[in-house]
Amino acid sequence: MTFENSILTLLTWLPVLGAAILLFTPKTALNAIRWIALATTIVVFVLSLALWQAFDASSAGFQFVVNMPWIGDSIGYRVGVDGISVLFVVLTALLMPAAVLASWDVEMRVKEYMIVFLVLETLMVGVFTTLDLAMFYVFFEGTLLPMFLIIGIWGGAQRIQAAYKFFFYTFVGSVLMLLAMMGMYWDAGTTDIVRLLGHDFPVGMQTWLWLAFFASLAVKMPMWPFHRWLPEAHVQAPTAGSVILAAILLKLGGYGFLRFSLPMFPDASAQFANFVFVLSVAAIILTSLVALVQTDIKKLIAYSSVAHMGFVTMGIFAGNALGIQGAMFQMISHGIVSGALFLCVGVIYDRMHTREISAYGGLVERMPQYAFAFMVFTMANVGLPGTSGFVGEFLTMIGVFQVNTWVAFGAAFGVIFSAGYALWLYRRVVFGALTKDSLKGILDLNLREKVVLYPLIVLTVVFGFYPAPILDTTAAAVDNLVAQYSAANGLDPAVAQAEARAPLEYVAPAEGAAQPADDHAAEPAAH
Amino acid sequence: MGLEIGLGHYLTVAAILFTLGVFGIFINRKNVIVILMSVELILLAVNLNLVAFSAHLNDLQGQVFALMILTVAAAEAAIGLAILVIFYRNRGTIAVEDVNMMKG
Amino acid sequence: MIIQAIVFLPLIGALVAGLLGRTIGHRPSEFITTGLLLIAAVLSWIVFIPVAFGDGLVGAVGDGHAAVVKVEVMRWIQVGDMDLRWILRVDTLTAIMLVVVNTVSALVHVYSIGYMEEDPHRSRFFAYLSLFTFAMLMLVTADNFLQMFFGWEGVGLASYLLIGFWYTKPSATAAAMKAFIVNRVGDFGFALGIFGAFLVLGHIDFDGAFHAADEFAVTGLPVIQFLSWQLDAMTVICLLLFMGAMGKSAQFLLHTWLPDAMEGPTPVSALIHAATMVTAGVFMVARLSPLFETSPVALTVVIVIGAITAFFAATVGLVQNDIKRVIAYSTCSQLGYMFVALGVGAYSAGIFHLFTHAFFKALLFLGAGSVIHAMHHEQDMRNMGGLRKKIPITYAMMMIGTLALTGVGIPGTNFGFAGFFSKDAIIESAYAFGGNVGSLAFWLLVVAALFTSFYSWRLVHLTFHGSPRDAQHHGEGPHPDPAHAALESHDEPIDDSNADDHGDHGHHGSAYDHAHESPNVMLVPLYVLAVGAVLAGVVFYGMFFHEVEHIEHFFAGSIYVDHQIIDDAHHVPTWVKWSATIAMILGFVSAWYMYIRRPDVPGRLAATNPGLYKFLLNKWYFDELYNTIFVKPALWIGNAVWKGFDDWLVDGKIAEGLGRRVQNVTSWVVKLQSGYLYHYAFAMLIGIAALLTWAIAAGGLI
Amino acid sequence: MNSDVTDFASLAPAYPEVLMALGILVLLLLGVVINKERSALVSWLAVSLLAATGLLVMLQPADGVIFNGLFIADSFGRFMKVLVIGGAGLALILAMSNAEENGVHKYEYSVLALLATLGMMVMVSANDLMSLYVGLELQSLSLYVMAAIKRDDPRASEAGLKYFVLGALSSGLLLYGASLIYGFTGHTNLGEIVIAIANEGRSVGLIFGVVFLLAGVAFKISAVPFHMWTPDVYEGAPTPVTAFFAMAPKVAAMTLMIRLVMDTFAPITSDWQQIVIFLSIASMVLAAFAAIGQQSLKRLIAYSSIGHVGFALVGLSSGTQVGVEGVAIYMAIYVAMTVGLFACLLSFRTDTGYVETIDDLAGAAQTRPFVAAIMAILMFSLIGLPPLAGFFAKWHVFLAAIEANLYVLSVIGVLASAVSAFYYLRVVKVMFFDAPIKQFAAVPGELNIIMAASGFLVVTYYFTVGNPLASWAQTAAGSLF
Repeated sequence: MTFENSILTLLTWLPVLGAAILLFTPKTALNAIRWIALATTIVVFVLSLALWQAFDASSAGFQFVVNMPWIGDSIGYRVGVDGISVLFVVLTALLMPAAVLASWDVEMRVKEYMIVFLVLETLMVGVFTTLDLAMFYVFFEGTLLPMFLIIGIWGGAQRIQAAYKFFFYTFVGSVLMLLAMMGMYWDAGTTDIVRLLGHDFPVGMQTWLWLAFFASLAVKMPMWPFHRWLPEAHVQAPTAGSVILAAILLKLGGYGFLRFSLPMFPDASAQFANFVFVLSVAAIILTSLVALVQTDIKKLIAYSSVAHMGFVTMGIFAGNALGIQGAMFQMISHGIVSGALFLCVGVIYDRMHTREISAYGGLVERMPQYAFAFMVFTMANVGLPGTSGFVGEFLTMIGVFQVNTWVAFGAAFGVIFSAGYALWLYRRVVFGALTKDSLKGILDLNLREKVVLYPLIVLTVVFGFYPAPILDTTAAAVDNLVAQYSAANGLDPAVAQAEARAPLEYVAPAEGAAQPADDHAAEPAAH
Repeated sequence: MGLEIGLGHYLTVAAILFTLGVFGIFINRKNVIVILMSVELILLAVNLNLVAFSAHLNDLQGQVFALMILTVAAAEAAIGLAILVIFYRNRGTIAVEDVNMMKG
Repeated sequence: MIIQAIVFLPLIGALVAGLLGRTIGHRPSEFITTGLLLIAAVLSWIVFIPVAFGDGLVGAVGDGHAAVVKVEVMRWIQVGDMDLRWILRVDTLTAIMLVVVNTVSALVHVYSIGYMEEDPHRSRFFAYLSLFTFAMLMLVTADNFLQMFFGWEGVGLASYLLIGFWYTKPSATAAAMKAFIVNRVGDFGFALGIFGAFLVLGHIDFDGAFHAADEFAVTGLPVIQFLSWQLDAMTVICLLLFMGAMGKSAQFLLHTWLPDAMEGPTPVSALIHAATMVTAGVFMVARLSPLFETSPVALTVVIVIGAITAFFAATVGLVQNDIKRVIAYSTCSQLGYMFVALGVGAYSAGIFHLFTHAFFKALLFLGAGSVIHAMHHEQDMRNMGGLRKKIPITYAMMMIGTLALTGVGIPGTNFGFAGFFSKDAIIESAYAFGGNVGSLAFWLLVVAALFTSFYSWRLVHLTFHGSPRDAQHHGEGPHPDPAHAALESHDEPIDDSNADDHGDHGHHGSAYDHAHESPNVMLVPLYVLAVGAVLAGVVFYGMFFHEVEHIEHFFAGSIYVDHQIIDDAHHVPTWVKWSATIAMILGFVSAWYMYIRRPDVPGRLAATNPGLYKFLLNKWYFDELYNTIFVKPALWIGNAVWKGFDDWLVDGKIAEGLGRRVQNVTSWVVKLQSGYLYHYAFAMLIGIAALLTWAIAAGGLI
Repeated sequence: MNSDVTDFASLAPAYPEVLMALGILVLLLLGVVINKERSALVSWLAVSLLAATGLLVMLQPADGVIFNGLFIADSFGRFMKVLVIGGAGLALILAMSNAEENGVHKYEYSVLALLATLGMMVMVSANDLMSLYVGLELQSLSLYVMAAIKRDDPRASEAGLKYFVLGALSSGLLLYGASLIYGFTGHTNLGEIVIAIANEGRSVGLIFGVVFLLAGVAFKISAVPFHMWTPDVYEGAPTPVTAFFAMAPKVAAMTLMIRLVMDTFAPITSDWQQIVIFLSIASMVLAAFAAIGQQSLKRLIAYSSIGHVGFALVGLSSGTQVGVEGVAIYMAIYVAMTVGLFACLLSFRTDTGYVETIDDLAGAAQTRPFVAAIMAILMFSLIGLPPLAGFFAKWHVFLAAIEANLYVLSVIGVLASAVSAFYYLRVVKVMFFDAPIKQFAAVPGELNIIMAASGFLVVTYYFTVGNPLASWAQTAAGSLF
C-alpha cells in the first residue's frame, strides 16, 4: 500500500465508506448526517488535490496505475489517471462538498439523500479513474441509479416524468455502447483500456463501434437533438442534483469521446467529424435561441449547457491540440460555472420556491452580494475573457477554425446569443426595480452560501487569467492523443499540433502590376 | 402383394393420435376430463411411436421407455384428477371455459 | 515598474472600491480610486513626454519593427505551440493611448466626485470606472490579439455595468444589454478574425503576425478557404477584424447601441462613449495597420464605412432633442472621420483626431453633464434655453468644446482649435487618396462637417441662448426617458411655442430657476480638458501630420506610415483646404439663422418634410429594422425550435410517442394472455409449428 | 446388460441423489407420525437435508457416468445442482413465515418440494432420454401438487389445474420428440445420440424430434411461446410456492436445455441455434411489453422471469463455452435476485394479507425503508443496471452473443432490457416517489436475513462473489466441452 497504488482506490471508494457510516447513523441525527457527508466529501477533495499535486504532468501516460484481472477473463480491477482524466477527478471532488453544503437545508429523508450523493460521488470518480472498459461502463451507467432517485425523490412537481426521461434517454443510448464494448473486447482480447488504446480496430468495425459509442455519449453530453431530457431533468432536480448533473455527469460524455472515440476509432472519428460538427453548431445556435425564450431560470441554464457542450464536441472532433485542450478546458470550466449557476438559482429558489423568471426582478437591491456572484458566473457563461468560460470557447473555436471555417463561423454565433440569453436573464432577475412584495423581505447570501459560492468565483476568475494549471496538466496527454489521432488519419502530426500552419496556397509573387494585390503587398505605399 | 404394415404406417397412426390428442386439448371447450383423456391420447401416440421404433430398430430400449411412460402416465392421471377434484370443490364446475380467473 | 503601475493602479482601485467599498465607505472609495488614477495619469505623461518631445520611449528596444517596451506579467494560454502571455506592450501608439485614457479617466473620476455626489452607490460607480480604465489599459497595452480581445471585452463589460448603473431604470438596463450584445456582434467578427490571423499568420502575438505579414511581400498573398469560397486571406481577416472595430466604435450598421448608451451617468458617457472605449476600434485598426496594409479591399471598406458613418450620424444628430444624444451622434460621426483617415492610409491623422477628439468630446460631455446637473437631470434640450446666464463657466467650456468640435481655425496657419487640425488633416487625406472612393469620402466628410457645425451650434443655441423653456418639466421623474420622449413627440421644439403657451418661465420652482453652477470639483476637469481642446491640435500637429520624417520618428514604427498619402495631403488644392472651414461656417450661419434669428423655421421645415424629419428623428429606423429582421426572428426561431422541435416533435412525438407505442403493444400483448387453457395450448402449438417450419426451412431440409 | 453399480462406492457420483431420496422417505414417515402442529420441524429438517445434500455436492465431487449411462455427474451438473438446491432451500425458508396463511404449513409441502428437488437433480444429471423424462416428471408432478396445495383457494386450484394441463401437454410434446429422436438415431442415451447424429447427419425426422423435445424443455423454463402458464400460475399459487417455481425448476430446466443443445445436439448447432434465438428474442420482447401492463406484483415477476430466461438464452444462443459460462452465471445471479425479491414480497404484509398490486407498495420507502431499499436495489439489478449483479449477468451472456456475431439478437436484447426497465422502475417509483397509503406488518427475522444477504450480494457482486463465481462457472462450462 503506497500512495502510488492506493490513492485512486481510496479516492474512489471513500465516499461509499462514508455512505456506509451514514447507513448506521440514526435517521434523526440530521446534523451528524450532514457533517459526516460533508467531512467525507472534503476528505475526498483534499485527497484529490494531493493526487493532482503528485501527478506528473509531463508524462502522457497513465499514472498511479493498478492493474489486475478480476472477474473472469473480461473484467479487471484497473485504475489509473492521465492528464485527461485527473482533472475530472478533482472537479468531482471539488463540487461534491459544494453540493452537500447546498443541500444543508434539505429536510426530507436526509440520510438517504446524503447516502445517494456519496454513492454518486464514488461512481463519478470511478468513471474517471477506471482503466477497465467494462468497469467504465459500470460506473458510467451506474450514475443513472442515484441520479434517478435524486430527481425522483427530491425533485420538483414534475419529477417523475423527468426522472423517467433522464433514465430512458441515457439507458437506451448506453446499452448500445455496452455491445460495442463487448465487440472491442473480442477484437482486442482485453478490456484493459491501456492496451485497447494501442489496439488497431479494423476500419469497418470502427464505424459501428463509433456509432454505438456515439449513441451513448451524445445523449449523455447531451448533443443536439438528443438533449431533450436535460432541461427537464435540470428543472426538476433539486439544486445539488442539478449542480452535479451539469457539472460532472454531462462531462462523462465528453470524457468518453476523448477516451474512446477519438483514440480508439480514429478513422471513424475523422469520417464522422463533419456530422458531429453539424450537430455541435446546431446545438450552439439553436439551443441558444431556445434559451433566449425560456421563462424558467433553470431551463434557461440547462439549454445554455447544451449550447456549451456544443463547443466541447466541436473542439474534440477538431482533432487538434487547440480544439481538444479547449474542449477539456471548456468542460472543467463549465463544470465550475454551470454548477455555480445552478447553486445561484438554488439560493433564490430556497427563498422564493419558484424558478419563474417573471417572479423575480430587482434582486440587486436586497441581495448585492448575490448579484455580484451571479454576475461573475453569468459573465463566465457568456464567455467573457478573464473568466474561465472564455478560454475554452476560444480554444475550441480557434481549433476548429483550422479544420473547418464553416463550423467556427457557426459557433461564433454562440458568442452573440450567449450574451443575449444570459444578460437578459440577469436583467430580468437581478436588475430592475424591486416592486414585487414577495421579494421585499428576501435576504442576501448567508455564510454557508458564501462558503460555497465565493471559492467558485475565485476559481472562475483565476482560471480565466491563469489557466495554466489546467492546460499544463492536460497538455502531454492531449498532445499524445493528437499525435495518435493524426497518425492514424495520415495527417502530419506537426500540422495538427498547434503549430497550426494549415497548408495555405499562395498567390505567386507578382512580376509587375498585373496583380494589384501583390503589387500592393510588395509596395504598400502604392496609392 | 398385400398391404404390408411398415414403420411408416405406425408412425402415421401415432401422428394422427397425437394430433387428435392435441386438438382435443384446444378444440374442446367443455370439460376438463376430456383434456385429461386427450393427454392420455398423446402419451399413447408416443408409446406407439416408441414401440414401433423399437421393433423397427430391433432395440429394446424403446419398449422400456414405453413402459416407463405408462407408469408415469398413471401417476400423472392420478394427480390430474386430484387437482381437478379440488378445483371442482372450490368452483363447482369443471368446464374449461370457467378456468379463467387469472388472465392478462 | 512604471508601466505596471500605470496599468494596475486602476485595477487596485477598482478592487478596493468594489469589494471593500461597502466597508470603507463612499468617500474613501472615491479618493482611493481617483488618487490612484491621478497617479496613473501622471505616470502616463511621464512615459509620453519623452516620446513626444524627447528622444523617444524610455527603455525601448528596436525590434526591427517598432521601438517598444515589453513587460511580461505572466503566462496565459499555452497550447501546443500557441504561446500566449500577458505582456504589456508600450510603444508610441500605446503611449498616446495611455495619455488619453488615463488623463480623461482621471478627470472623469474627479468630476464624478461632484456629479455623483448624491448617488447611494457611489463606491460601486467608482469601482466600475476604475475597472473600465484597467480594461482599457489592457486593451491598449496588448501585445497579442487575445490580450486585446480581453481588454476589448473587458471594456465592454465595464460599459455594460456603467450603462446599467441605474439598474432600476428599465431603459438603462435595456440599453446596457443592447450595448453588450451589439458589441458582441462585432466581436463575432473580431474573434473570427483572430482565428483567421492565427491560421494564416501562424502567430497570435503582434510582432510575429507583422513579421509574417511582411513576408507576404516575398511569398505572395495567401488564399484561404473561408466558408465555401477561396478568398484572399488577408482581406477576409482584416474585414473580420474590422467588424469588431465597427462594433466597438459604433460604426454604421453596428452603431445602434451608442445613442442608447447615453442612459448611463454622464461621466460615463464622457469617458467611455466619447473619449476612450469607442475609439478602441480606431486604435485596433491603427495597431494592426501592417495587416490592413496588405488588403486594399479591406481598407476601401474601412473608408466607405467610415465616411457613411460620419455622414449618417451627423444627419441624425441634426434633429435630436436629448443633449447627450446629440453629442453621442456627434461622437459616432467623428469616429467615422477617424476611420476614413485610417482607410486612406493616413493612420497618424486618424490617431491625431482620436487624440484631439478625446479632449473636446470629453469636454462637451462633461459640460453637458454640468448642464444636466444644473438642470436636475433634465436632458431634453427643448426644456432648456437661456442657461448662459445661470451657468456661465459651463457655457464658456461648452463654447470651447463646440469650437474645437466644429474645427474652427484658419487654414494655412497655426491658428485653430484642436479639431481644426485633425479634422482638416483627415479631409485633406481623403481628397488626396483620390479615386471614386476618395472623392466620395471627401464629399461626405465635408457635408458631415457642415452638419457637425449645425448641430453643435444648435445645441449651444437651444441650451444656452434664447429663453428658458422648462415649464413642462414639472412632475416628471428625475430620470425621464428621452428615447421615449423623442419618439412620442414629433414636433420640432424649437419655435418656443411651448414656452409662449405657458408663458410663465418665471414660474416658481422651475428647473431653470434652480439651475446653479457646478462645484469646482466638476469645473476643474473642464478647465483641463478645455486646455487640451484648445492646444492639443496646434502642439501635436507636427508629430501627427506635418512632416513625414517627424511622424516616422514620433511613431517609431508603431503604426504604418504611408509617405505618399501624407505628402499628397499637404499638396491638395487650396479650395480643398478651405472646404471644411467653409462648411463649418455655413453650418454656423444656418444654425444661427434657424435658432436665433428665425426660431420658427425649424418647426416649419419639419412640418413640410415630415417624412425626412421622422426618418432622421428615428435614426433612419435602424432600431426598428433590426428589431424586425434580427430580434424578432431570433425569438421566433427560439420559440419555434423549443415548442415545435423540442417539445412537439422530439418529446411529444418521438420520446413520448415511443412510450405510447409501447403502451399500445403492451395492451395488445396482454390481451393475448386470455386466461383460457385452450388459447394457451393453441399458442404452444402455433409455436411448435412455427419452430418446425423455421427449423426445417432455414435448415434447408425441404 | 449388467448393472455397473456393483457396490456402494460405485454410487459415488449419485451420492447426493441417494441421500436426498433416503432423506425424503424418512421425512415422509416422520411427517406422518408427528403432531400436525409440529410440521415446522419437518420444514427445518427438509432445509437441513437440502443443506447437507448441497454440501455433499460441493465437498465430495465425483465425476462419472453410472446406471448404464442414465446418469452423469460432472462439474457443470454440480454447479447447477448447487443452484437448484440453494434455490429450493431458500424457497423453503421463505415458506416458513406465515406458512399457515399461505397454505404451506403442511409437512407434505416440504416433502413435495424435496421430491421436486430430487427430480430436478436427476434432470440436471440426466444422460439419457429416459432419466431425463423421469426426472422431469418427478419434478413436474410435485410442482403441480404444490401449486394447488392451498386447497381451499380457488385461484391456487386454478393455477394447479392450468399448470397440470399445460404441463401434461408439454410432457407429451417432449415425449413425442424423444420418441422421434430415438427412432431416427436408434438411441436414448445422450452420449450415443450425439455420435449417431454426427455420423448420420440431419434428417427431417430428427429435426422434428429436436423441435418437440426443445419445446418441452422450453415450457419448463417458460420461454415464449411456451410461457403462457407462467403468469397465471405465479399469480394463483401461494407466494412461497411461486418463489419455489421461480428459482429451482428454472435452473434445472435450463441445465437440461444446455446439456441437450451443447452436448447432444452439438453436431447440428446451426439448427438448434435458430430455435434458441427465436425463443430468446420472443421471450425478451414479449415479456418486456407484457410486464408493463401488469398491476399484480406476482404477474409482473412472472413476466420478468420470462424475460430473464430470454436473456439467459442469449448466452446459450452463442453455442460457445463462454455462452454456457454466461448462462451459468446468469442463473446464479438470477436465483440470488429472485430469492431476495420474494423475500421482499413476503415482507409486505398488511393486516389483511399480502400486497397484491404494485400500487399497494406506495410509499413503502417511508414505512418500510429497509425492505423498500432492498427491493429497489433488486429492481435496478433486474434491469441490469451496473454496478449491481444483474448487470454482470447480462454482461456475461451478451459477451458470448457478441463473440458469436449475434449482433441483431444482441441489439434486440439490450433494447428489450431498456423497455423492461420501464416496469421495474415503476415499482421503484411507487415505493420511493409516491406517498404512503398502507401500514405494513412487522417483518419476520429470517426474511430480513435473506433480504440483507441478497441485497448485499447484488450490491457487492463485483467485490465479493464476482470473481469466484466466474471462475467456478468457467470450470463448470469447461466440463461440457
